[in-house]
Order: sequence, then structure tokens, then C-alpha cells
Amino acid sequence: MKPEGKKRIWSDYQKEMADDKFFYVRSCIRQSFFPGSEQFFLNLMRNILGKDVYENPAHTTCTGIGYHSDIVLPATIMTVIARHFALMKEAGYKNIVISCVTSFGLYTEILETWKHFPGELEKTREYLWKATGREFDIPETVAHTSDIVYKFRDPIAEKAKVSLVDSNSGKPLNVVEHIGCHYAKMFPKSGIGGAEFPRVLSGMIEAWGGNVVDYPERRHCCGFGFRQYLVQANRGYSVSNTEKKFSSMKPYKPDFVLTNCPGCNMFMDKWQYTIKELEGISYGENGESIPILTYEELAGLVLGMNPWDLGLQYHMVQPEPLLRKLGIDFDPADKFRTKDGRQMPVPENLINA
Amino acid sequence: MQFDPFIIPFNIGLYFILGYVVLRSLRWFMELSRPDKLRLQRGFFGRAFGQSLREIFMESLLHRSIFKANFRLGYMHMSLAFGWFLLIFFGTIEADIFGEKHLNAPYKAIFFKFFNPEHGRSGFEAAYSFLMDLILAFILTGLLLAIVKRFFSPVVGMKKTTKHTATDRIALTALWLIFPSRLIAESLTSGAYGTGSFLTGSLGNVLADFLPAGRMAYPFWWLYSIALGTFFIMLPVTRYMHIPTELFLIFMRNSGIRTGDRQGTYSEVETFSCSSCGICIDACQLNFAAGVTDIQGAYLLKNLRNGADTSRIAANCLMCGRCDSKCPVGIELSPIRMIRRRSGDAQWSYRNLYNGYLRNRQSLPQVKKELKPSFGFLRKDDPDQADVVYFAGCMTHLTPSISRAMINILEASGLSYSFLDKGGGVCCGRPLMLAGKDHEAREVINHNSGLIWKSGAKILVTSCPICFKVFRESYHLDAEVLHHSQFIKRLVDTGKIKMNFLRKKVVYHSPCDLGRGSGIYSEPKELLAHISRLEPGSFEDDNSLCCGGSLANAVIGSKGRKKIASDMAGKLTAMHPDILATACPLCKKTISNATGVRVADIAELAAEALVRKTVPGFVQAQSVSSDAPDAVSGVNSANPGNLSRVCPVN
Amino acid sequence: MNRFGFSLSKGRQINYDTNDRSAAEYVIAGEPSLLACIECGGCASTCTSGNFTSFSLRQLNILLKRGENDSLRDELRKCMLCGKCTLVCPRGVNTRNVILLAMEAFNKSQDYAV
Amino acid sequence: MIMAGSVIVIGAGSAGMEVSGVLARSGVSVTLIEKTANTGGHVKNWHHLFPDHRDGADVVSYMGVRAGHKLVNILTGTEIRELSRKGGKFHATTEGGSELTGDAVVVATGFDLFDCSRKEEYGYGIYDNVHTSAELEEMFRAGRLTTASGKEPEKIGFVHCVGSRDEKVGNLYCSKLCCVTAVKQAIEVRKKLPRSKVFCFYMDMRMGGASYEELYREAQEEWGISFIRGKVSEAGEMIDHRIQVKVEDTLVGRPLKLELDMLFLMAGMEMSEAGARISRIAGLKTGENRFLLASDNHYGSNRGNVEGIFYAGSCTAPMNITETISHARAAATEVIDYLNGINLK
Repeated sequence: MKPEGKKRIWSDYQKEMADDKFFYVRSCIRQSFFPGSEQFFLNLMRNILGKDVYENPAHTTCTGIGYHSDIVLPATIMTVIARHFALMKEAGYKNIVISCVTSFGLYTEILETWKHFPGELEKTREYLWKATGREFDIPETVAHTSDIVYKFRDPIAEKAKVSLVDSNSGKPLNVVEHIGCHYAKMFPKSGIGGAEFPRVLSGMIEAWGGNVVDYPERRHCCGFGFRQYLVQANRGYSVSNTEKKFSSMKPYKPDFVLTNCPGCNMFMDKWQYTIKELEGISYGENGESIPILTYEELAGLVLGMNPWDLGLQYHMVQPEPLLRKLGIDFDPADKFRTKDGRQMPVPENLINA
Repeated sequence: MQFDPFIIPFNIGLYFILGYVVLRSLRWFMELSRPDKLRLQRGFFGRAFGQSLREIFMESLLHRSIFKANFRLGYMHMSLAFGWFLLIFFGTIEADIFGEKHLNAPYKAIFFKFFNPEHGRSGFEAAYSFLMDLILAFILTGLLLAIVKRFFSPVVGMKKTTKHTATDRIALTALWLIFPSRLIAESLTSGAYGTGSFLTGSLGNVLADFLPAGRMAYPFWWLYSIALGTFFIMLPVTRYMHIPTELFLIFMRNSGIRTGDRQGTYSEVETFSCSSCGICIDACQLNFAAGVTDIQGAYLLKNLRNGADTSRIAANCLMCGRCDSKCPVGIELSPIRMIRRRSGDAQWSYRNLYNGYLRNRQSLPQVKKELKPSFGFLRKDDPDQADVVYFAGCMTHLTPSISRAMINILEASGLSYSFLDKGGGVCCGRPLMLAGKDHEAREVINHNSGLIWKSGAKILVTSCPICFKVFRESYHLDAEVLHHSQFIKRLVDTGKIKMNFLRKKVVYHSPCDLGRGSGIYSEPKELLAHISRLEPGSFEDDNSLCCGGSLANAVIGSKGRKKIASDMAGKLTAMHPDILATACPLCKKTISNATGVRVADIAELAAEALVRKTVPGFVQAQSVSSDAPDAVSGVNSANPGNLSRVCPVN
Repeated sequence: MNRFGFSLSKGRQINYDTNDRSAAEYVIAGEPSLLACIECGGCASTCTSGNFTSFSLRQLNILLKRGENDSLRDELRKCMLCGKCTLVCPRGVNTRNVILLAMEAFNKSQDYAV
Repeated sequence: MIMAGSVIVIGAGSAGMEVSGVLARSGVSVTLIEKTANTGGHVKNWHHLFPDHRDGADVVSYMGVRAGHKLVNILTGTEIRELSRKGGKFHATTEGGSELTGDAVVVATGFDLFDCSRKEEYGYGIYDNVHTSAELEEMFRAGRLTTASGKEPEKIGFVHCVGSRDEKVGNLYCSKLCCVTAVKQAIEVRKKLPRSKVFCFYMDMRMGGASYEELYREAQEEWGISFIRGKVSEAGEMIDHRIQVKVEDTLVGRPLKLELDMLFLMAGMEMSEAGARISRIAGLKTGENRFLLASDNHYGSNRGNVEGIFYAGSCTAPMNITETISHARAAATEVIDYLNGINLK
């Protein structure tokens, strides 16, 4: 692998991002299954980096899951997204930052559609006006939350308390980056580093001391595939794609996988459990499975946050071996305890626990 | 009592081989199927007996068939076989008349000179000695020819000769030593005693002049005896087993027993009756046109005798039948080959010498059969009803000019007909059979049979000799099966259609499956003679060549086929005909690619020669020829004919 | 059926490196003309069996060369050996021998007749 | 006939050298300008040529002899900055500032090989064992064909149509030489490494030239090279630095995965940068494929839209050496007619 070749490609795919004043929209999956990530993003931006991030509680799902399951029509989803732009306009923001890769892909796709088919834009204005009496503007910049964390990776590194190295051997950890399909595969120019050799996550890993693993199936889908998962009869396809990815990365002995997509994170995490149950295969070392982290969780760990506050315990693959490797102290007793000290129910079948 | 220890090898050999042959014959007889046993019994005590004796004399001794094929080769075989027979026959009489007593043990006849060295000085004795010397000289000339053939086969007119196994070579050496050792032994004895006739006497005198003939004779008598004994003992495991086996074969064949399609006694007897004369090798186009020199009948049988794997040899054959028609022993080589194909690559267990003498019955492992049908996808359609059903065949679909011509002829005949495989039919099954897949072939045969039965056909006409052969032999049909050449001939004969005369010089190539395979020689030639200037060729009827395209051979590739086609096309067009006519779409396609001469199917020529009627809806014949055919008045006297003459069933 | 109600599906991907190509090698050793195949499909379009069912010698040959042997054994049995394919092949591939050798290869390697 | 007149020929590849030689032998004085330090164009980089594996140096030396005439003045390391026509004469200014004049101009700027790193999915310039067809020629010339780690490769793949017939890189046309080059190189690899297995991944085999199809058949029959119809969609580097490729085996409609020791990309031909510059400077029209646009598809392939400026070789379309040399000779006759005042347009 020749790094200079990648650098040449990254220079072709740089995108414009705002420095401050963001309008934030959430991810359905993240806020439901591992809310600590979104929680920490706001914390990071507002309290650690001192940025203005506005979130309107009236914003909704983008309806992407419905759209990708052929339930929601394009006109509907355009109107829903136009409503978010209207909320942004009303709040006086011009830079949208999107927590979900599927939403990000849809926003990008819709903005491209409007660019090429202005009639669709006019129709959407009309629908939104008729439905809600709102008006909207096209945002000045569109960023995924991972883009923003990438942008501030160096300030984060300056404040870092933990480096991505094995505390015993002192060697950098091997990290697999997995980019959601909808991040840049449709519009390579909309992603940092393009679609073939994306930079957005590898930039964070390198900035924070880790070693990026590039493996043959790095482009492959996590396996979610929307209706492949949503229809039970198709789940075999979904899980086999995950299997293909993991068996391709296994020889590299990754310490963890970093994802930027809610669906990828969930499926690469939970399907590892399923594959272990179905086939008895695990992909990490010593029969362990590979932890799957979000970039916020990783940023949080690097900045010395309490892993349980970041919500790492809500993954299927538990983080303790990784935390030990990173030399992070944690209190096992706090793992499933509320802030006020009450014991929460402990999930069953956790792996790496 | 005249005895000397040197006769022991001979005696052992002789009694061994006599006993062996009796036992072997008994065993063969026991293993015959019940109907074949009855046939043989009936044949043995009936008319066939005389016929067999005559054939044994003509073929096994005189080798008439080999003489016909090749004079020098025939002489070689005859001098050895007939000469030896005479030597034994007259030797026995000699011992009987001139010996110490009548009815001697065989060795007395064989070694007569040793025990009667003074014999033959004068009178009748001398005359008899002269006769015996003459016979020996006769054999020795044949032996000389055999030795020359072994090292330089073209001398006897053979292009190729068979290769030998190690045991064959030992037996051959023994055989070659028998007569020279007898010559020298007798000569030395004669020399010592001053007896002997023109050969042994003269040679004896010369030798006695400078050699101690009396003392030297004895080792040669030993040698003679050992050679004979060795030969007899080796006989069952060598090709020379053909000498006794052929007698048995002749009786079986004359009793009406045939090879059939299963391994059995008859095919085993045939296998051991082959003398490896090599005539099949010379007849084989794979040999002389394509340079494939190790797969011919003689090699097939040799490998069968030796228990070697024959699957490769069995597969590499055009099944044109030229070797069958030329084999002097009358071995049915193609059916034997088909048996091997059916058995796949199953092998015999025979590997060692012991098993060579006391071999297991040539039983083959059961061929594994797939119980699932192979062609379950075939639809059961209802065919059109007609008196005449035309089945073009797969190959004809690649030569639409032939099927087009047939449709024109059928239209012109005014008969009710249907084109059974118009939209592409199901294969007739013969290619599967030729690959040894009878079980699968039966599936398509059943399918096609059903269609033909349902069509109500009284006549089934096909353009393809491959289909024709299998329709006739393996289908159970109510309809009469005709090749289109027969059918057109009948239409012409009954006046259903009339032919013009094409002013073209035509040479006819008889397709293997139609000619040698089905015995249809005359109709195509008569039809061609009726519509064109048919020239006689050098490769007619039984001697016709294969085009090389044969489906029976899946092994030779396009290059080999091309070689055969070019060779045969060259031979057939040597007389520069305008048209090379054939009666097979596959022949047409194969030969067309190998010659510049126009190759046409007989149906195409008939359609060109067809006298057209202007009937509404009548499909005009597509004349390929540029010059219009001349109408020859009176060739077809108006013969209204009725359908019953074409369709006898109606 | 497991408690998930689904299982890992076998991919459609041809894994050239792990596939068993011995049958193809057996056929090519016996009939090298198969190497000249340009996968034009002439054989399949003229095929007598192909007129009635989805049987394609072209496809079969490719799968054989890739070592995708599973479906081949049953597919091969659909051939009637009529020989039209051999006549139309522009590259002179001895197609009937290819089929017979492939059957033989599977017969030899599997304890079960084609 | 001795002719007066002078011609500026731009580009000293096979076309430029051939046209210069023919013109000089007719008495025309030629200024042959070459931007690089050496004459001989792309051919000099090619170790062996299709379809007969002859040495590329043969052709280079032939061209050297053909252009080695006293009336040909070769200026290497020279580029044209300006080109204009005044009073029936062309005036060219080089980057170095010197002035040249001529009665006519022949553009023989040839082609550039496609920059394979633009097809990001193949990882050229990133993966250790992905190379271009041109690099393979260099390896042949150096007599060393090994993987990046110095091992003898066992499995080698060729990807056809890299940068050709590909809307994604803006090249809709067929470069037409890559198929036969791949076949030639595949055979040479098999000759050099008899134990190797070679795979060609093609979209269509376009073997239209003399003896090309025969070479293809030889590759199949004698060298056992596997031709798999399908465009490689992605290549990935494995942990041992071998290359995993994914392709659809389109003729069976199944995806196929294959691990290779080395992967070679058959780089297509594009309008050269130098040619594009000349076309801008001189106002020459180009086609949608960015090559110089001929005045007529059938009989005007040596002329464009500016009178007195002629085209020779692959600046007009992808051409092989044979075609380039013929095209150059045709350009020379057009120039001679023009100088004689015969206008056959």
C-alpha cells in the first residue's frame, strides 16, 4: 500500500464545511439504540469546542427507512426534508449537520435532484406551503456529523487524554473504518476523500494515534440493506454480507471498527452476535468479537470520558477488553447503573462481556 | 516301444493344449444363453455342420477371404495354416504306413524322421519323403514371408501391422523356431543316414560334409520339441489362441448365433478368434486418412484379450463398418465395440498370467444407471395427423436446403403429409446409443415413438440416415420407415412425381448408416441414374468411405474429421464429377467443407429435377443449379398411380 | 430452522481460488480444443435440448472452467449428444467430447453416475 | 521533382518522423519539433510489438533512418507557444522564444496514455501490485517480472478498457489497441513465467487487425490464457499485498472473485496534452472524443478546419503503428499537393 497515492486522491475530494453555527438533525437509529453518541456530539461541540449547535425539538425523522423500503414516496420525503430546511431558516441557521448517513445521503440526493430538476424544487415548495404554511431556503453547507468531527480532529487530538495505542505494547491499535454506503458512494464529491478511499474516519484514527486497516472488502455494505433486513425471509442475505466483510478483515486482527453510519454500527455489532449463534464464528482474537464504535464514542474515549456515559454498554459487543487495551479505567459496577445509583436491568447475551 | 526323452516337451504341450481346448470349449458352451445353446445344438446336428466344415476348410485353412483382400497375406496365412495341417495329416499317415505299427501316438508322426532315420531311401518311401519335404518347403516360404512382414510389412501388401505383447513375442519366437528346427533336425538326421528328399536330403548332405551330423541332430530334435511344446503351452494367452477358437466361432456363427448388445460367450469367442491379421487396420480411414493407428479392431480385441482398458479405443471409432465388412474371420467388430462403450471404463480383473489361462467369465460390472429421467423436460405435444410423416432430423435442420427440397417434393406428390420436427425435433436417440447410453436413448425413443404413433403415420420418411437406422432397428412403429431416397424413388416409380434429366455427371457417396448400416444401396443409385449421369465410383457399396463427420466418434476433433473428409472427397472426386451426391445431411455438411466440387443431397437433386406443376399454393422448388433442367419426354410415362402404391397400408 | 428464522445464505459469487477445477482440467487434458472456446453461444442456440429447456453448453463450459461443479452433473444429462453444436462451432471445439469427458470426470470423482 | 517550401512538423513520434522523411525526400525542408528530449514517441517505450512480438526498437531505428535526411531539422526539447498564419506563411514561436516559419504545418502530437489512477477502484498508485500495461513493457525490457516483494507471480490479471469505453472518465470511444496489447502481453507473461496463470478481463474482444484474432486464439489454445468477459468493478489489496478482484462473469451472470499476484491495467489512449494545446493555440476543432476533428470522415482524415495545417497519426484517433505510418505518408502527399497549389479539398 502506497500512502502517497491515497493522499493524491484525498486532495481531489475536499469539501466545504462551516466552522460554526450548525443546525442539527438526529438519526432514528442512533437516538433509539445508542443515544450516548448524539448526546456526546452536542456536548463535544457546545462544551468542549465551544460551537453553536441548534437543535429544534420539532424536527422529525427524514423518513429514509420508509423511503428505502418503498413505503414513502419521493414527493413526501422531499417535503419532510424541506420542512427541516424551513425549521433551519426560521431559526436563522444556514449550515445543516446531519447525524445519520442515510439522511445525509437523502439530503444530498434531494439537493442534487432539485439542482437538475428545478420543477421538483418548486413543487416541493408548494407542497410544504400547502401542508405547513412554511417556506425554506437551500442550506449553504451540508455536512454529516462525522465530517464535523473530522474537521475538528486536530483540536480534539490536542485535548486527548487517551491515544489509540495498546497500553501494554505501545503499538498503535489496528482500526477498521467502515463508511456507510450512502455517505459518498452516490456522490463521491459529497464525502471527504471520495468513495474509494474515504478520509473522514481514517483521518480521525490517524490523528488520534491509531493505525488504519485497509482490507479487500472495505467497500462492502455492512449488510443492513433496509428491506434485506426488514423482511425476515431476506435476513440471510443481510447477515451473509456482514459475514463476508468480517471474514475479509479478520486476518488484519482489528482491535475495533469505527463506523459513521447508524445502520452499519447497529448491524456490524448485532450480526456478530447472530453469526456467532448461527455458525459459531467470531472475528476478533482469542474468540472475542470486534467492538464497533461510533466516531463520537471514539472521540469521547480519546477525550477521557467515562465509557458508560458514552453508552458503550449498549452495544452487543462489549468494550471491556478494548478499554483495558487502551488503558482506560472504568468501574464495572457502574455499567448498568443510573446517575442516581439505581441498578438497571442487565441485557442478556452480551458478548466480550 | 520307440521313445526318447526329447519328446516330453512336445507331449506335455500337446496334451495340455488338447485338454485345454476341450475344457475351454465346454465352458464356452456352458456359458451360452439357453437360446444360443439350442441354436448351437441344432446347428451341430443339422445342415450348418457341413457348412461349418466347409468354411473351416476354406477360411481357417485356405484363408480364402484374406486371399481376396491381399494375395501375399493370404498366401502367408495359408502356407502356415494349411501347410501345417498337411504336415500333420500326411505325417500321421506316414507314421501309420511306415511306422512300426498302426495308430501311433502323435509324437511318432511329428518326430517320424528321428524314430525312422532310414526311411525314404527308395520307391514309395522316397516319393512320400518328397511330398513331406514339399509341404515343409511350402510352410517355410510362408514363414519367410511372415518374418519379412514382421520387419517390413508393406512386402505382404500391408500398410500397418499389429504390435505385439511380450507373451505374444515368446509364442511367436517359438512358432518361428518350429519349422526351421524341424528342417535342420530332419536334415541333419537325413545327412547322417543318407536319407531325405530334395530339401532335407540335400541340406543334410551339405551339412554332413563338414559337420558331425549324427551328433548334432539330437539337440535340434530337442529344440523342435521344445518349440512345439512352448508354443502349445503359450497358446491360450496369446493371439494364437485364434487357431482353435476360430473353429468354435465358425460353428457358432453358422448356427445363427450373433454378437448382440451384451457381453457374452459369442463376443468372447470372437475376441479370441482374431489372428491380428491387420486387414481391419488397412481398411480403417482413421488409420490411412487421419493417422490414428492404435484404435482399430485388432487392437480393441488384443486389449480385450489382455484385460487392458479399452474405453479409449472403444470411443475412438467412426463406426463406419468398413472393418466389419472386411474382417476375414467375420468378427462383428462394431457390435463388440458398442458393448465396450456401454460398459464405460469398466475393466476386467485379469492382470496376471494365471488368470490368462483360467480367466473369469468376461463379466462386466453393472453399468450404473440414473433413475431420474434425463429428458423429463420434453413436452408431450399432439402432432398433426397425416399418412406421410416427414422427420427431417437434427442435422437436416442445419442443411435447410434438404428439408426444403423434401417439402417441395412432398407438395408435388399431392400426398397428405406432416413435417413432424418442423420447429426443431427431439434427437432420434442414435447418438446417445453410439455413446453407449442406451438407457437415455430409450427415453428419447419413447418420446419420438409416441409422437409418431399419435400422428397416425403410415409412412415415416426421414432425411437422415442416422435417424433412419435407429427408427428401423430400435423403434417399434406401425409405420413403414423410409429414407427419403427410397421414398422419392417410390414416388417416381408410382408416377406421383416426374423427373427431368439433369445433364450432370454425378458420383454417389453412400452414407455409412444408410449403406453398410442399413443395406440401402440400390434405391439412391437408381434414383440418381434416373435423373443424372451417375458414374460408378471406386468406393461403392460395402467399400464406401466414411465422410469423417460420424457422430459415433466423439474423440477425433475437427482437424481429424477434416483430414478424413479431404481424403475421401479427393478419392470420390478423382473423376471430376459435376456433383458429388450423397444422401445424408451430415455427409453433405462434412464433405462440402473439404472439396470445391458441389456436394448435394439426393433430395436436393430430385427437387431440382422435379417437373413442376403450377398448382395454387404449391411451393416452388428452389433451383440451386443455374441452368434449367431439360425435360426428357417419355422418361416418366404418365403413370397415374394411386396412394395405395405409395402407402401400401392404405 | 434455527431460532432466528433465517440463516447465512450461500453467495452466488464464484470463488475461483477455492473452487475445485479438477474436472475442468480433466476435460481440457482430454479435449484441449475447449480452450479455443470464445463463448459465442453458437452451440447453445442450435441445441436440440436447448429448444425445449434451459440448457446452454456455453454456460456449462464456463461454469466447468470456473470449477462451479455442483449444478453441472444434472445439467449435463440434458444433452442428447445429437452433435449439432459440433457442426456450428466456429472455433472447432469438439463439443461432444467435452460433454462426454465432463460426464466421465464427474463419474470418476463422484461415486454417482451422470 | 525538387520542391521548394518548408514545413513545420509538431511531434517526433512515428507519425511525425515518417511525414518528415517523406517530405524531405520530396525536397521540402522540414523542421521537426519534439517537446521531449528524444524522438521516437511511445514506440520507444514498447519492448515488443503486436502481433508478431518484434522488438519495438526495430521500428524506432527504422523511423530514425527514414527521418534522417539533411532537409530534416530536428529540434528536441522544444515546445510551441504560438502559432499563427501571416501572408500565407505559418509563424511559430517556441517556449524558448525562437521563431520558426513554414509554408504548412503538420500536427503529429500523438496520444497520451490514460492516467490509470483516475480509475480509483483499481487502486493504481496505491496498491503495491497494480501496474499499467506500459509499466509491464518496462518490466519486460528490464527482464524482471516480480511482485513488489520480489516474488515470482503465479496469477496475473489484465483489465481491458481502462480509460476506454467508459463514460465515468469521459472517454466513450474504444482505444482499439488495448485488447491486442493485452493478448500479446499475456502471451509474453506466460512465455516468461511458464508456471503462471493469466486472466484477461474484457468487455468485448476487439481483435480487428491483421493477425489479431489468430493471436487471440494462440493465447487461448497454446498458452491457456483465461478470458473472462466482465469489467473488473473493484480491486482490493489483501494482507499479503496480493490483489483481490471482483468481476461479473457476464456470460454466466454470476459474480466472480479472484485473487491475483499482479494486476495490469490496459491504459487507453487519450488526446495528448500537447495536441490539446496546439488545438487551442491554432484554433483547431476537436471532436467529442477530444481528438482533432477531421474535415471529412472518409477522405479528409489528414485535414482539419485550418487550411495549411495537416494531421498525421493518432492525434486524430487511436491508431496502431501500421496505421500511423500509413496516415503519416498520406499526410505527406496532402502537404505536397498543398505546396504545389493543388487544392483537392
